Amino acid sequence: MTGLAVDLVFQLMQMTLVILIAPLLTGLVRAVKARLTRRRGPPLLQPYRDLARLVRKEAVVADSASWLFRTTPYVVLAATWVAAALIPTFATGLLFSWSADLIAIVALLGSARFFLALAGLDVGTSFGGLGASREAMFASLAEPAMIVIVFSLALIAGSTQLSTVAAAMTSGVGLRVTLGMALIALVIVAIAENGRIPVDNPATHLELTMVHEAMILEYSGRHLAVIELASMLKLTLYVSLIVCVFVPWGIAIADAGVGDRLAGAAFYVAKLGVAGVLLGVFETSIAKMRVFRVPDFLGAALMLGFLGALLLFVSRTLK
Amino acid sequence: MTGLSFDVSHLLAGGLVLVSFMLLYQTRLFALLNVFALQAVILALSVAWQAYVQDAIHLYVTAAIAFAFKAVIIPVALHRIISRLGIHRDVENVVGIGPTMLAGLALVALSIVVMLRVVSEADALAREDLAFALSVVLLGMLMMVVRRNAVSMVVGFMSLENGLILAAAGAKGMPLVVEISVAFSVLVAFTVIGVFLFRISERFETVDARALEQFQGDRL
Amino acid sequence: MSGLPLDGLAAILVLPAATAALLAFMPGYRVSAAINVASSLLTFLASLSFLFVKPASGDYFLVDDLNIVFVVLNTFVAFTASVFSASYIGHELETGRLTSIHLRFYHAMYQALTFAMNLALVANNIGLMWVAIEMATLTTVAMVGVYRTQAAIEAAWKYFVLGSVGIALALFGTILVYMAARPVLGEGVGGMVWTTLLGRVAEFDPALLNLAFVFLMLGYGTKVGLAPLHAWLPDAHAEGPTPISAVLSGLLLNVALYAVLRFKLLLDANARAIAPGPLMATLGLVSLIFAAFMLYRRRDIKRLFAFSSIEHMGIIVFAFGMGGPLANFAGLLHMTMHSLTKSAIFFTVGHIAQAKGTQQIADIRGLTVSHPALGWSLVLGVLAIAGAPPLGIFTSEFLVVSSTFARAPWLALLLVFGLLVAFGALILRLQGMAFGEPSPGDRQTTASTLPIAAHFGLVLLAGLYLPPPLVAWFQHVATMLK
Amino acid sequence: MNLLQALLACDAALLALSVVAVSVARRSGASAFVYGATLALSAALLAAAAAALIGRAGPARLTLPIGLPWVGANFRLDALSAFFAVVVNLGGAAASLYALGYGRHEREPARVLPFFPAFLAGMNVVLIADDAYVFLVAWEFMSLASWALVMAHHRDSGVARAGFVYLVMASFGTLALLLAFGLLAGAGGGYGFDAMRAAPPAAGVAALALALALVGAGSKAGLAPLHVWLPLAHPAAPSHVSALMSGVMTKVAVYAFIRIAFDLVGRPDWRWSAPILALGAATALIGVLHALMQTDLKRVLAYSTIENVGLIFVAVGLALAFKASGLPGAAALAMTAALFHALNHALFKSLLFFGAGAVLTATGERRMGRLGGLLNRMPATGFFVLTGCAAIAALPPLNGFVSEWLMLQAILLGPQFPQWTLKLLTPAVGAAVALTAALAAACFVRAFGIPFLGRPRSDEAAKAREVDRFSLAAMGALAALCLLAGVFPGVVIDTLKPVAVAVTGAAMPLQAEIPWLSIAPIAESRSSYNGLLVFLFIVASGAMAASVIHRFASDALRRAPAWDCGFPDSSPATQYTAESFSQPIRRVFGGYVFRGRERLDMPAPGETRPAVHQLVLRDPVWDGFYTPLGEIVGAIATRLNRLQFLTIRQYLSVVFAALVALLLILAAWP
Repeated sequence: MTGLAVDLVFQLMQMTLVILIAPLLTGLVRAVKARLTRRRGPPLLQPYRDLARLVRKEAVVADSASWLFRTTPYVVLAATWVAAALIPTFATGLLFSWSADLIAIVALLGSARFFLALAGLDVGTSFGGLGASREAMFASLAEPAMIVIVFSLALIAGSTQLSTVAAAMTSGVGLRVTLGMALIALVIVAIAENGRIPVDNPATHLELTMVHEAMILEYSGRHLAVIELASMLKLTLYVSLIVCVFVPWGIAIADAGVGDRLAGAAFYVAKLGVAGVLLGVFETSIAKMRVFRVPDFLGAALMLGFLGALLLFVSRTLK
Repeated sequence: MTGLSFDVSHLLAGGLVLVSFMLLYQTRLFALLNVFALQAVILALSVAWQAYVQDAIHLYVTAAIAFAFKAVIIPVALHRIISRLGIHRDVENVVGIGPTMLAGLALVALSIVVMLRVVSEADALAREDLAFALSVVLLGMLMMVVRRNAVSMVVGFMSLENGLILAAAGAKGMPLVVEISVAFSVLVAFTVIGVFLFRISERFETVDARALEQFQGDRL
Repeated sequence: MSGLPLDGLAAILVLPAATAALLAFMPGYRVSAAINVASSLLTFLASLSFLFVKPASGDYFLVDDLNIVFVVLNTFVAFTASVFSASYIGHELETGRLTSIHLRFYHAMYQALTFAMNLALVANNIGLMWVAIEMATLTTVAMVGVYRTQAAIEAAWKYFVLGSVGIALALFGTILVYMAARPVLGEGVGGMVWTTLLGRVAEFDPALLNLAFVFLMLGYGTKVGLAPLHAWLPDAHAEGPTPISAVLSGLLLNVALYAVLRFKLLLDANARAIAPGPLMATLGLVSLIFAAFMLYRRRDIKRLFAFSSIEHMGIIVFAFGMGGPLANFAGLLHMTMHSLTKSAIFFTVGHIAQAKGTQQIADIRGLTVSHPALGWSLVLGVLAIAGAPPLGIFTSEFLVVSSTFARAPWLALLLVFGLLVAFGALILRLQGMAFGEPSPGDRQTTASTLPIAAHFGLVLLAGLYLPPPLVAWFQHVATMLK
Repeated sequence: MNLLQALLACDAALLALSVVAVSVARRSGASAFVYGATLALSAALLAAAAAALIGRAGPARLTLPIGLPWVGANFRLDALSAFFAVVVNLGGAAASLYALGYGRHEREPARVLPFFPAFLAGMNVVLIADDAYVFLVAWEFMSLASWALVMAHHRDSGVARAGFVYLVMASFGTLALLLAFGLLAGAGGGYGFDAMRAAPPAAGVAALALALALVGAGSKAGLAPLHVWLPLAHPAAPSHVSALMSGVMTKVAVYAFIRIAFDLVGRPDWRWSAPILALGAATALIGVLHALMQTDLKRVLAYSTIENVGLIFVAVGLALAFKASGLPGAAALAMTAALFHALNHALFKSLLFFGAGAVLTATGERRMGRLGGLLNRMPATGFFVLTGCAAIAALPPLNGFVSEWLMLQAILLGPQFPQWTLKLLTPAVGAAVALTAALAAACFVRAFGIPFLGRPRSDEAAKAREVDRFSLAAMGALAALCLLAGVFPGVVIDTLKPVAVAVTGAAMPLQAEIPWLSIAPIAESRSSYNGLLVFLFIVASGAMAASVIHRFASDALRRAPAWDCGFPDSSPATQYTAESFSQPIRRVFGGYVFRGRERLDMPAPGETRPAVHQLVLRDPVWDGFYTPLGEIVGAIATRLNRLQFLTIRQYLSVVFAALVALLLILAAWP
């Protein structure tokens, strides 16, 4: 019972950690990009301030909006957060980790996107529809790519259970070409899913280039805050997913001592920092592509993932 | 059966086939009718001969019917129809005479070939007779097919029937020959009456069989 | 002539003959119609007596399990058709398509036809059978032409010429059979008695038998309406009075089919002769597929169903051609069901033609709206004839197809192909006639719907439940047919 | 009286009801009576079937002295039949309940009432038939009844064509099944299923029979390329019938295939599964892509039915392959996935068709281009439809996700195949399934967003009213079931256990033993999912976030005109439409799948005519196969038709030719 209690505590810790650290990660990326473009840029903690400000404002809702428009932000946040909670950030074998596996995580993010797209259509403006339809197109390619990546990971680790996967990775499966493919594919998917350059530009409000921003154009006040928080959380989620699968070193294996877990947490934060810097560098070093180039971009991810899965299907069988 | 009787019946049967050929190359309706009358006479003779050979009385009846009906009544009737209706007097062929004759020859050959396969017949007579009868039948049908006028079609039908009677008569002791010949005379009568009907009811100015198909049911 | 003391056999022959003679001198069509019905009913009852006491067969007449099926079916449909015609034909008088003198002729001919068909069915002497079938042909010719319109006379003429040629061919075949029999059976009547022939046929000359069968198949096949000998059938159906169309499809075709079957049995019994099965199966299949395609371009509703008769005759002949207990059973069942269904359909069509005042399919629309009863019975009938369960024809088609596929897959595939093509055509026309905006013309009809109901009732029953005695009977006949 | 007898009695009652309905159909209150009766009877059937499924009684047999004389009418109730009977009558009961309200708006009840019970009876009898004859009679009867229901609105444009195509395809399928049974029965005519089980055919014959069964059942289920009738016929029928046809009748077809493939043809061969897998995947993709392009709400749903049928066949094919490769456990998993998805699809597809029917009643519109903003006008309907859309888009924690998750788990067992073909085929199929799922999500964002969200695009939509209580009750019940099946999947899986055992000879591990109601297909370390926890997490965290914000920060709210980046346009015409929403996806896939062409007719300056932007989508299946087929038949018919108009002389020559030909044959005979 105490074990259970401890697990519960750590699970809650992990959930709070990700949601607390998410804005910081975004802030870090922004800061890095500002530095690289010779701007001073906003301070690291600016995202927290933005959120706080937005939350305090009154929310303005379009006349034509329905109840769906107002509930969507919370649904999106909840789905993303639950997905994030399932990812072993600093310790595997978390309490809830077996309540859903990688496929479920993908599906949870999918439901978040589903409702966001609906919200985009709800007000009945051209931009909302534009964002929703483009998002749907991206997703229709990104999701299958994600699934085939899951295939490869599952076949390597012999499980779709993320904790098991991470554990298997730490136990050292060695370097494999399929892993490389999966990594590249996963990065591409992550970029697309989070609406980063070159797929989308989180900073723009230039009509023709908006995708994610266009969907949430009508949001304001606390609703906007919740959605922003959710997207920050999503970024963190993907980063920690990549981290825990491909650089799992230092992660605390299940039933590890408290010390290990704290160490794991430290490791984790460090990894996030590195990843954030890398992302910033990447984004500044590349230009945004046309909307109808994106399918090719994602198609590449799909192909890579599929290739990897195919190799594994013919090369090995599950225990 | 003696050789003589064999030869006679053979001769008559052969004559029947010959006349069928003559029917095929007639170009005038009247001539056609005369030739047909001739065929009917020969048929009557051969049936009578069969009656004598098999001394089967009922065959005499058949012969009589054949003579009276086909050699006299029908030709006369058709003569009158033609003159009454003022049908133009020459036979319209679909196929030229030459090809028709060739086809006829082929048919005769075919019927002989088919009959030659018959092995068990004790006396060759019936077999030969059958071969001739079959060729008469086929020639009659050929005539119905290659001629346009209703009259020549009727004639063709009747010569076909002559072949049947020949076969029936040739079949020793076949019952119902008389009945059958009567039944057939009825058929023929219907045909002729049919031709009359169309004239009387003033529906067709000509008995050209084409006129009978002016109305085409559900043509598109 | 075995016992002409009044047994059922005598009854089914004498009754119609006598009535025909009577009706020929009977003025006033109502009375004659009534007599017509009564006599048909009595004939039917008399034929039922066969089921209990089978008359002894002689040189001229034969009553065995095979033709009892045909006789009973024939007399029954003749009866229902007479009921329908009694209620229908008056309308023709009103509309002036017929005069009372024609009606007298019509009724007399009706009975004469019944007589001829019964005679053909019970004849044991192949010559007698031939005479009877010729007579049936002539009577129907007369009835097809009874309207004396140009179209009717053309149809009658076409029917007459083609029919006579068929008759002639059949006669030649009959003579050949005798010739084949003579060396074995000696001269005299014996050579034409079917039962005697069947006894010794094994010793006959095969070549003559083959030749004979070719002529008989073509001769009687013309009557059955097998493609390519079918040309007379659609016109005769379309231009004659509707009750006659029903009789033609429901009865006359069966009679001719019966003749073919008898001679098939003869050939089957001679090992050295060519097997008749393949020839029949081929002709049947050709008729089926040909008729199926012809259905698509029909404009006249009665012609449509005439072609569907050709199609079904094709199926039946195919089944008998395939042989084997299952296929023969299916063939018998299919023949029965087709007679009932098709005649019922023609009754319905008669009503429709009266109601809409036309036979053109294009002018018949939305029947289920304007005349619900008629429309839905048309739907039922077409579905039945198209082989939809739970109606009888589905059962027989089920048996034919499934039994064939196990033996000759390719034939079965062709069969199924034909069925499907025909199905498509029938449904296409049906939807046009039964659904959509109704076309003008909503006269109420005089004729009675009783026969339709009776027939469909039987067909539906057969689809759900076949009484064991009937099944046993059919199975026995099926084994008899090889 | 055992359960089988009970089922038969209810079916008989349904038939009797349809006969009664003929006579009373025109009276007022007839529809209430008929649908009430069907509701009661379906409920009874449902109870009996469920009892049979849960009671796990051995197969019950019954023979009636009707049908084929020497075979009789055989009936058999085993786990498989029971499960599908549950599915069918669940849908039937829901449809009846819905129709209690919806049926009132029927223009010509006399064309619907008699056939509705007959349709239900037909489907039920197919499931318990135990010989080929009864099976086919019931099968075709089901088709005919549904055809009559499709023709109910025979005056509307396009209905006649739909009915024609439907009936011809149905009869094609029946004939294919007939041939299959003919093969299995053999020349002896052993039409009883027991006889077929007793004498399994040789491998080649079995393969042929299976192919025929695939064609026959597939044409009814909507398997590409035999699916063309489905999007025509399903929308044409009244909505509660569409729900039955889409949600339930396709399942009957699936049943037929499983029955033949796993029960009657004997030992399976892995080669058979490859085409099934390929066809299933192709069907799923084609279906969902077409669904994305449709602008008629009910056609969207019909095409998505094709997609789901494809998914089910993928799972069935996997089960067949695993069984043939001697992996019963995996086979059980795949089969469970298939059955689970069949159940789910029955639930949410019926729900969605009910929703479409409600929209139709409220606005008289099916075209999405004329709808919009309905969520404000019909909140309850909107909510239920939203649930259905989320479920069919496979979003956790709803039921659609669970079955697709099981499917993916089964695919992940692909490496165990000994055959290279399957090793290579499985991941491809998996990718196709994933792609389908993603596209389905997009499709239902569109299918819900365009009609229910945004601003009304027509007055009808603006004036829509919420529908009656019965309809709402039916939709609500189905929505609740979607949620329950998603939250407690373990229960469903355990209920399916006897079916899986009967069909594949093995079963998934008992889920009830796994703590906290989570499910694990093979082992918990491999993969597990807990719908309940996910559901609770989402609710809890969402509620927490909301309450915290409302408590400690502002909860002030102001209504204002839409901002729309500073250029708000009052006209609803400026909204994204169904077409424009799917335009990006069309540009990605459309080229291959639809040969889509966009024609822009831009008037020169000064011209007064409006600019026209036209979109032309074609269906390659129609263009490539069905249209030519129809043309060929027509051409042959026209050719042959000339033979009808020859002269007597020409007819005589035909007869003459036939005679001479036969004589020649005789002459040439050896």
